[in-house]
Amino acid sequence: MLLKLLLGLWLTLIIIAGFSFPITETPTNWYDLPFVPGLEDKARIIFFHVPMAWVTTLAFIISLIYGIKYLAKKEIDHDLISSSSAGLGLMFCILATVTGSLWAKFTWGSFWNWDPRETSIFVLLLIYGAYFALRSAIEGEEKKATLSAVYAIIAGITVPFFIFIMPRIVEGLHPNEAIVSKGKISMNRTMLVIFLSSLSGFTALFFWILNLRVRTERLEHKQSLKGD
Amino acid sequence: MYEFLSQNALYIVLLIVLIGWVGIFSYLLRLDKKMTKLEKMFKE
Amino acid sequence: MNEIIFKTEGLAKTFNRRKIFKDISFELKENSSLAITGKNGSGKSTLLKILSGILSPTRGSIEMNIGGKIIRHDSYFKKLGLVSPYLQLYDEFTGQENLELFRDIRGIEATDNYIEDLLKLFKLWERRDDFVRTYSSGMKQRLKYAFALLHNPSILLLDEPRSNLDAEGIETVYKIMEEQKKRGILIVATNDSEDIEHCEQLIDLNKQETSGK
Amino acid sequence: MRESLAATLTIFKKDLRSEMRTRYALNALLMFVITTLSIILFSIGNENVSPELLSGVLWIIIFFSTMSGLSRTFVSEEERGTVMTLHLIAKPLSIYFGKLLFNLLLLGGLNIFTVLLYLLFVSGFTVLNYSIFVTTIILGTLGLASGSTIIAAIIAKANTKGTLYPVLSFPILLPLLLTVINATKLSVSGAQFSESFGEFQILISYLVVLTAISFLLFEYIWKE
Repeated sequence: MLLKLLLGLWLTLIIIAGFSFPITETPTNWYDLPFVPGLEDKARIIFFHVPMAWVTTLAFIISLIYGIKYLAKKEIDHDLISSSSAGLGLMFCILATVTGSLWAKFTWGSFWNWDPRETSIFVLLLIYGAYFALRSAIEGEEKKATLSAVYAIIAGITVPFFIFIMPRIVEGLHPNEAIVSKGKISMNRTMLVIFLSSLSGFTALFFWILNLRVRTERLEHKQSLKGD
Repeated sequence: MYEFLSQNALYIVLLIVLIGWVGIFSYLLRLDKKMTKLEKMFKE
Repeated sequence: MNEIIFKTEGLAKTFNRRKIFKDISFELKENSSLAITGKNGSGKSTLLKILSGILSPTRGSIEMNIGGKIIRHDSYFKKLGLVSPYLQLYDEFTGQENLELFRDIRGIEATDNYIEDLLKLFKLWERRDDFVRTYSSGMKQRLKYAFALLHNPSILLLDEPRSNLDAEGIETVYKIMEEQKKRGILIVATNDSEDIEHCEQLIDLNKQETSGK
Repeated sequence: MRESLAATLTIFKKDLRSEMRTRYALNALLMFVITTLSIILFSIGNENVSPELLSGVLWIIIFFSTMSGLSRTFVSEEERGTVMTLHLIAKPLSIYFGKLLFNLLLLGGLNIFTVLLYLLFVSGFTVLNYSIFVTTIILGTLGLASGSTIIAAIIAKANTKGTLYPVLSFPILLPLLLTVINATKLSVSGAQFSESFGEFQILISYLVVLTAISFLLFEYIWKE
């Protein structure tokens, strides 16, 4: 309980710090954030958007691990964790996409630019979408668990290919590369601390929500066994 | 009024986000408590 | 003669969180037979599918031991034959083509003579060059028997052996059942008392379920 | 081992013979390609479209014809209920590779047809480096067959097969599609063969990784 309250406080402080610490050209005070030309206040998104994208990836990896575990042991509990994690991942994926897209509108001038990051989150969105489309199309819990785990593994295995592919096509697709690289944020210590705290805070938040989801699923599972 | 709002836009956003976060957080906390209670009920 | 042992331990299958059956354990040696009975929906067909290696059980294990060698799960199909209402043969091939196809895929050495014998035994010889899609349900059922016996299986699994057959067909099936008992193991899923009489052991899936609780 | 190989080949032959008899996939697929191509020709009209853009369009045709035909091998077995029969006569391994081989032949033939029509009728599309182009088509066909066969095996067990197939396949085939489109662009812009090595490396590793993982996972799909 205490831990959860601490997490609440932790993220509250990060939100306050992330929004209110002043951005100055020459950071002198401990609370000063560095000025990034062309981004100004818009640089603050890094404290919230990047953790969301990170959680999206983390959720997918956890879903994948438990999917493999399910295939090995056929323990339906592993599928509960796997699908819950994927569900949360989809939610965070949508959040990350929307926040990123809004930010891109104000920084790059359009909602979508097919920048490498945008493409990778788009692919994750597609995979999550396909994963749940598949789940809803299969009857029988065991079959659903097996096939969706297999699908997640196959999809997961193709994702790393984008690392090699994106640099090859990014020139043709992405006119804003210059801004992205110019806008590469050189963080000072304050910024880094807030960023890392936010990353850890979001990770903890994810595990908490995941835990809640898995517990509800387990209860439902138990209930359906009793009702038999 | 409008001037005040546009000059302090950042803090207004901060306020909105904070309210949203506190709402989500307290919801999660209540859900957690309820789950613990339900799990106890189920064990009996 | 190679000794055949077929045994299961604590087999259970759940579907959609619902237990279909649990704790199915038996051990069959050569020249023995088992009847599996139970109401509709009690999981007879599912159990046969699991025994033949088509479905994997939720819990429990199956062991097939022939001549002191344990057979790997993915090779069960070489040692066992199955006749089931759920089984479908290829409509776009003729009866004979179906059998030849199965022989070739299996990689067994059933001669053309043997296929001829089987087709004659099941009264399909005259219609061997017709497409299976033109067969009546009784003829399809008889072709399934030819399919199941093609490789002289050590273990023969029959699901509702009498379905769609006339008196003469049933006669043939009983003869096959008797022969199978001499050659190996016979497992029959049925609710017909006459079928059950041909078997020595009996598992009632309904009682299983009540005794399990 | 030799036994499995023989079974693989026989399953392949069986599918081939069955297809020759029923023509479930082939006729419809050929018509599909012709229909799509004519729509594209109508919409191009007299416009001057760059060959780079046309390389993308070529793969759109190929992708969607793959999506409309290649699931049949597994779906038809499932729909007709012959899956159990297959279970009883061969190992999962032989079945997977037999089906893969059949899909490969079907897709290969289809792609040759598509590419020939495309080269003949789409006037703006001129290939400057045929060695890149042909290699891309071959590697693309192999990768596409591998990816779509394993998804077809999954889809056969689901309820809504038709619409789900492209939905599931797209994220998995996307790396392949991006790379083949890129390589095709290189072939129409007159690049040297060595310039497309990177693309070919990606295509080959994609093919190897996907076939290996399908081979490992197919048994789980097949036995549910």
